[in-house]
Amino acid sequence: MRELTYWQAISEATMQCMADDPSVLVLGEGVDDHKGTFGTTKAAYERYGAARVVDVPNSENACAGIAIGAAANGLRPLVVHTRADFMFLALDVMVNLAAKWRYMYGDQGGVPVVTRGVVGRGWGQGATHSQSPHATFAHYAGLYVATPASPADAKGLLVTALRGDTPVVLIENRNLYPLTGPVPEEPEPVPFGVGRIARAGDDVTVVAASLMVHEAERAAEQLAARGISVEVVDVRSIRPLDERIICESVARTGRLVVADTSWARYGLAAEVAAVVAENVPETLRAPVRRVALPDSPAPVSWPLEEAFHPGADAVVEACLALVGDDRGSLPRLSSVAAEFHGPY
Amino acid sequence: MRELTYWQAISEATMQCMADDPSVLVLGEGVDDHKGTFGTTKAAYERYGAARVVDVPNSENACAGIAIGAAANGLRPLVVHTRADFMFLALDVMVNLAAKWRYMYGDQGGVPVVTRGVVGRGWGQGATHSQSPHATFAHYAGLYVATPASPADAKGLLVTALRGDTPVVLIENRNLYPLTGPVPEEPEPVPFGVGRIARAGDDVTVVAASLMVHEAERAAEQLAARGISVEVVDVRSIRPLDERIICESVARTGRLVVADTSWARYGLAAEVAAVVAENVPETLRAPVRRVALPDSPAPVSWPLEEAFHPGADAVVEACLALVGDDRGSLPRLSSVAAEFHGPY
Amino acid sequence: MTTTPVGVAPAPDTVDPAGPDAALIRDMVRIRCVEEELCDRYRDDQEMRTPTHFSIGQEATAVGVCAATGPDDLVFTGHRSHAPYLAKGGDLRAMVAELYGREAGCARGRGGSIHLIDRAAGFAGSAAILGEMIPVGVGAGWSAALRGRSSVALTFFGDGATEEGVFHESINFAQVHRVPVVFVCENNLYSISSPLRQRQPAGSTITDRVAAYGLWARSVDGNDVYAVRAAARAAVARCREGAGPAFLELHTYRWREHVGPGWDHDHGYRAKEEIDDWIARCPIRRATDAIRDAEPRVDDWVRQWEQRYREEARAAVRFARAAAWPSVANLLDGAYETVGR
Amino acid sequence: MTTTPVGVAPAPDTVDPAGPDAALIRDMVRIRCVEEELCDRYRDDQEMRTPTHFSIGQEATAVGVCAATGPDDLVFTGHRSHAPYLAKGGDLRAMVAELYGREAGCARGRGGSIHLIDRAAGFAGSAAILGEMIPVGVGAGWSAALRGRSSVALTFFGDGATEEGVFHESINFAQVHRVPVVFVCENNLYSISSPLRQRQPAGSTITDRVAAYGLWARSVDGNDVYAVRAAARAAVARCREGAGPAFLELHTYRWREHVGPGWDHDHGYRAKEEIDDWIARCPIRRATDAIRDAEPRVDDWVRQWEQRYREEARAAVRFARAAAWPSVANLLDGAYETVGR
Ligand SMILES: Cc1ncc(C[n+]2csc(CCOP(=O)(O)OP(=O)(O)O)c2C)c(N)n1
Ligand SMILES: Cc1ncc(C[n+]2csc(CCOP(=O)(O)OP(=O)(O)O)c2C)c(N)n1
Ligand SMILES: [Mg+2]
Ligand SMILES: [Mg+2]
Repeated sequence: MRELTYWQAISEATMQCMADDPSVLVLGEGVDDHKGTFGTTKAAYERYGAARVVDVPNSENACAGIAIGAAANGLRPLVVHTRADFMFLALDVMVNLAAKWRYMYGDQGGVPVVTRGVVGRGWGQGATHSQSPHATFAHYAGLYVATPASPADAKGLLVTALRGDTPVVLIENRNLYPLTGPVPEEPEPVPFGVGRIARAGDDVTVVAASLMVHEAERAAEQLAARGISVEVVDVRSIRPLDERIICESVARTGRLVVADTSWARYGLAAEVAAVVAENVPETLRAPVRRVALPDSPAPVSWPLEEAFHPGADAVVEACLALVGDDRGSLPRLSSVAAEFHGPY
Repeated sequence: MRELTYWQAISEATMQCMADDPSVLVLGEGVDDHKGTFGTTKAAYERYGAARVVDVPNSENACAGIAIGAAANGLRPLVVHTRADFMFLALDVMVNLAAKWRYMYGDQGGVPVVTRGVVGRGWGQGATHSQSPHATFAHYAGLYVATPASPADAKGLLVTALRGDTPVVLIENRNLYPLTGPVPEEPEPVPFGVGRIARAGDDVTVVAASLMVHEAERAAEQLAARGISVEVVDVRSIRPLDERIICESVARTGRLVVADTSWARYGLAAEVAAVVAENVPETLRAPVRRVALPDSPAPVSWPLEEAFHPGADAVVEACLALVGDDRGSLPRLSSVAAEFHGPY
Repeated sequence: MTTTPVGVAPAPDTVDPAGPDAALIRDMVRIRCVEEELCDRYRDDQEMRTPTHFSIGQEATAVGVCAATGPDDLVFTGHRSHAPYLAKGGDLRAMVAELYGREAGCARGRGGSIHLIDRAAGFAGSAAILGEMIPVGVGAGWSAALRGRSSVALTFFGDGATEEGVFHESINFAQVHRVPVVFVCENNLYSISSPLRQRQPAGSTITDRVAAYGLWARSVDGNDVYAVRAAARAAVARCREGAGPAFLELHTYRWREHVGPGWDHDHGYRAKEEIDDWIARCPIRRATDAIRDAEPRVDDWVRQWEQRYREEARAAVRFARAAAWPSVANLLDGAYETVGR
Repeated sequence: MTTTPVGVAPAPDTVDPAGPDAALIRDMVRIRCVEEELCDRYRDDQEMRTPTHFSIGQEATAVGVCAATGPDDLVFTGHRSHAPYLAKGGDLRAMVAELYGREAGCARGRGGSIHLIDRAAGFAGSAAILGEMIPVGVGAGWSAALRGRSSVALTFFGDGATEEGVFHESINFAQVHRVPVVFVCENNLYSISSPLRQRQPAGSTITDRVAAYGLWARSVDGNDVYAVRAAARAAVARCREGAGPAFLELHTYRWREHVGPGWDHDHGYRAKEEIDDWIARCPIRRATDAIRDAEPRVDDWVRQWEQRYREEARAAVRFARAAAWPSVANLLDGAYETVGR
C-alpha cells in the first residue's frame, strides 16, 4: 500500500468526504491560510475555496454552537482547532448540547459535528498549548472520542466520523503529523470502538493511545532484545472503548501498563485500569502501571519538558518493573518527537 | 455537638470566613436574592450586603476570570454556581489559568479562587442541570476538588479552601442540602486528601463521594441485617485523593464497589478502581464493581429518572454480587433524595 | 381539536372567521389558556416533574414574531419555550405530554419543559443553558443560506442571555457572514430575580450594543403584538433578501415567578405595583382594544376562544395523563445513534 | 546596566538628560533593540524553545500606555508580551532568561515567552489563551477598588481577542461595577493570517462596539507614541477618579510574522507593499521626527541608545545562556502550594 504522512491522511480523508458529500464543510481559525492547519486543510481550501473551508472569528464557543445548528439543519461541519486546549472554550455546547441532542430531544436525529483538536506537545508550548483533553470529552455520554495513532486510522476514523450521525471528537497529536504509514487510497471507514493489536506479545500488555502507541512500540522493540515480549494495544477510540481487546490481552499476559499523553487521574490510564479491575482482575500477576504526565502543568524549559512528557523510556521502565527486571544497561531512547525543529 | 443542615453548614463557614478575613467575598448569579443560593449565601448577604456578596451578570467565563484577577490582587473570591453544569462555560479559565497560575509563573503565588457548584439531580432537571463534573476538574493538575458528603465536611472543607492558596472546586449535591449532622461551632478546617471511614466493615469496601456516601450507608445497613459487613469510605476530596484509606480498606475486605454520581468512564469510579489495581490488586477477591450513571444523558421523565440515578439499591446489588449472594427478599430502598417535593 | 397558529399556513377549514389581526389575539388567548391551565395543574398535582418557565404576560412576543414566519423557517429558544413552541404551531398534546414525562411527549419524555421540539412545525428546539441556542440559530440560518434555501432561522432568548459572551460572538459571526437569522430578545427586565440595572450598564441598551455591529436592530414594544409582527416581518424579509441578520429587542414582562407557576410579589425583588402596572398592559387586552373599533365582535370571539382553548388545554392534560410512561427498558435509547434503526 | 522605563518612577541618577518626550523614544528604541537581537538569536541558535510573538513595529502602544501608569498600577497582556513587560519596567535579564528556559527566568523557566511576569514592576502576567487576561485585568482593578487602593489595572490584547465572548462579558461587568481598568486593544489588523475584515463586520469598529456599553472609548493612532500616552493618561486618570473603565483602540501593525522571528510577505496573506507602508510609519521614526525641531540632538541620542541597548540585549543573552537550567528534581515545584515554604 502506498504510504502517506499522518497529516496527508487527514487531508485526504477531508478531500474525499467533501467530494462524496456536499454537506461537509470545514470551519476553523486560519483553515484557509498558507499553513492550512499544518497542511490538513490546505488542499481542501485550494479545491473548495472559502465557501466550504471557512476561516472563522476567534469565537470558539459560538463556532461550536454554529456547527451544531448547521448540523441540525442538514450540514456536516468539521471544526478544527490548531490546539486542543482551545476546545475548553467550546466545551459547554459540545457536552451540554451536541452530546445530548439526540437523547434529550427524544431520539429524532443527532447533530453530526466532527471536531478535530491538535495537541501541541513539545518545543516549549507550555501549560496551555500541550494538553490532550480526550478523557474530559469521553467522560460525558453522547460523544464519540478517538485518538488515532497511525496515518491509516487518522484517515479511517475521520471518514467514519464524517459519515456518521454522532458528534465526534478527534484528538490528534502534532508530533504524529510527520510520521508515515500505509494508507488505503479509498475512503475506508475505521469503526469506533474497535482497538488494534499494534504489536503482539506475551509478557506484558501496554495499552496506549495516540503518540504513546509509537512510544510503546519502540519500548517493545528494545525489550524484545532483552527477551521480554510486549503486546501493544492501540485503543484507537476511547469512547466507545474496546474493553474486549484490552481484557483478552491482559488475560494472556497478566501484566498491564497503560500509556497516555494526559494525566493519570481520571484519564485514559485510569479507565483502562478500571476495565481490567472490573473484568479480569484475577489474571493480573503484578500491579497495573500508569505511564502518564506527572501531576503538574506542562513546563516550558527544555530539560523540564523532556522530563515531563513520558516517552518510550518510561514505558520500558514500567514494563521492566512488572516483569521484575531492572533497567540495567539499556540505552535511553529519545522521544518520537525529538526531530521537531524550530523556530516554532 | 449541635446539628446543622448541610446548607446551614455552608452558610456558617461562609459567614465565619468572611468575619475572619475581610478579603473573602462571594460572587454569583442571584447570590443576593431571597433564596440566597438555596440558603447558603442568604445570611452573608444580609450581614455583609452587596459590597461583599455580589450578584453578577450571566457571564460565567468572565466572572471566573474576574475572580482570578481579584485573587491575584489580594482578594479571596468564593464563586457560586446554582448548577454545576454552568461551570463548563468557565472551564477554560479555571483549567487553563487558575489551575496553572502558580506553576506557570514560577511558583510566585497562587490564585485562591474557591468555586462551589451545586449538582441538581432529580425532579426532572434533565440532561443539563444534573451533572456532577468533579472528575473533569480533577483530571487537571493544579486544582483541589472536593465532594463533601456531610454537613461537617461541607463546612470544614470550605473553611480549608477559603484559607488556602490553591484554587478549589467544591461540588455539592442539592439533595444533601436538607440532611442534618453534627457540625463544630468553630471554623475547624478539614484537610484535603484525607478520606474518612463513614462506616466500618469487613466484607466489602464501598468507596463513595458526596450523595453516594449516604446511599452506601443505607445499603450497608440493609446488608448488615443479612450478615454482610460493609465498610463505607467517603473520599471527601477527589484531588488530592486519599489512596491509602482506599487501599487499606480494600486490602482488608478484598472487595471493592465504587459509587459515584457521575458516569463511570474516566470518572471517580474509574480512578478508584485504578488506584486499587495499581497498589493492591493481589488483595482483590472479586472483580471491582462500579455503581455510576448509565451511559446516556439524564432523562426527565420520572420512571426513567428513577432508573437513571443509582441509589442504595444499586449499591446493595453490587455488594451482593461480590459476596456471591443474590438479592433474594430484600425490600427496595427509595433514594435519599425522595423526599424532595415540587414545584421546583 | 387542533388550531393552526398563524405562523404556519392554515388549512382552509381551520381558519377562524376573524382575519389576520384577530388571529394574533386568538393565538395569544390560546397560549394564555394553556399556560394558566398548566400552572394550576403544576402547582396542585405535582405530576409534572420538570422545571417550567411560563410566558404568561409575554405572549405577544412569540405570537407576533411567529406570525411573520413561514413553514420552512426554524425557531429556536431558551428555557422560556412554551409560547414560541405553540405560536410556531408545535403540537399541543405532545407538549403537554412532554411536561408529564410521557412517551407521547414531543421529546418522548426525555427533555421536559426546557427541551421542547416539533420538527414538523419548524420548532427546532429549546435548551436551558443560557445563550446556547443563539449560535445554534445562526448555524441553522447559515446552513439554509449555504444550501441555497430561502428559509430563515429565528432564535429567542432573554435579556439575561445577552450577558453571555456567546451572544456577541454569534452576532459578530452572523453579521460577517450575512446569515439569515433573526435574533429575538425578550427583554422582561429580569434574570430570575436580578433586575436588568444590576447586570447591564445604565445609559445604553441591548439594541444599542447590537446596532454597534452594524446589524439592523429594532427596539419594540413587546406587548404590542401588531408592532412585534410588523418588526418581525421586516426582519424576516431582510433575511430572505440576503440582507443579513436582524435583531429585535421586545420589551415585555413576566407575570409569574421565574420558574414555576406561582406569583412572586412577596419575594422582595420586585414590587406588586410594578407587576400590576404590567398586567394593566396585558398584550391580549391591548390587542383587543386596538381592533375593537374595526371588529366590534372581538370581545365575543375572545370569550369563545377562552372557552375553546381552556377545553383544548384540559383535553391535552387528560391525554397526557392517560398516556404511557416511557419504558425503563428504553432508558438508553438515543444516547447514541442506533445502526439500522 | 539597567535603564528605568518611564512607566516606573526613575531613580534620579538613571534619568537620561532627554526629558519625558525623548524618554518615550528611548524606551521604544530599547524594546526594538532587544527584540531584534532576540529575533536573530531565536532564528539562528534554536536555543529559545518557546513560541515567541514579537512586537517589532508596535512599540508605541506599550511604551505610550505604560508611560501613563504608576508603580502600583498593574499590567496584564496576552501572548504579545515582551514590549509591555519591558515598558512597564520588567527585568530584562529575567525575561531573556525566561525565553532561554532558565531558572533565573522571570517565571523560573516554567512559563516561556507567553507567560512573563514581574510582580515587582507591576507586570502582573501574560497568558496565551486569547482573551483570558481581559477578565483577569477587570478582577485586579476591581480588587484594588474594593480594597480602597487607587491603583489601576490595564489589560492589553489584540483585535482578534475582541472576538472572544469574554471580552464583552468583561466590558459589561467593568462598566456595571465601574471598575478602574483600562482595556488596551492593539489593533494590528490581523489575527495570525486572518485579516480583520474576514473576522469582524465592515462598517463598524471595535471602539464603536465598546462605546455602545457606555464606556469612555478612544480610537488612537497607535504608532504615535505621544497620542497614545495622552489617551492613556486620560484613561488612567478617569479610572483613578472612580469614573469607571476606559477603552483604547490603538491602531498599529506587526512587521514580522505572527509567531517567530521571520518576515512573512511571501506567505500570501498580506502584501509587501502593505508592510512597507507601515514600516514607513515606524513609531520610533515618527516620534523622532515629531520632536526634532525642539530637540535637534535627538538623532544622536537615538544612535547612542541603539548602541547601549544592543549591548544591553547582548549582555542579557549572555547572562541567560550562562544561567543554570532548572533542576529536574524540582519538576513539580509550584504545581501546588507547598506548606511551610
Ligand atoms: C449558563 C447559565 N447560567 C445560568 C443559568 C440559570 N438561569 C436559568 S434562567 C436564568 C435567567 C435568564 O434570564 P433571561 O435570559 O432574561 O430570561 P428570562 O428567564 O427572563 O425569560 C438563569 C440565570 C442557566 N440556565 N444557564
Ligand atoms: C482561545 C484561543 N484561540 C486561538 C488561539 C490561537 N491564536 C494565538 S494568537 C492568535 C491571534 C490573535 O490575534 P490578536 O488578538 O489580534 O493578537 P495579535 O497576535 O495580532 O497581536 C490566535 C488566533 C489562542 N491562543 N487562543
Ligand atoms: Mg429576562
Ligand atoms: Mg491582531
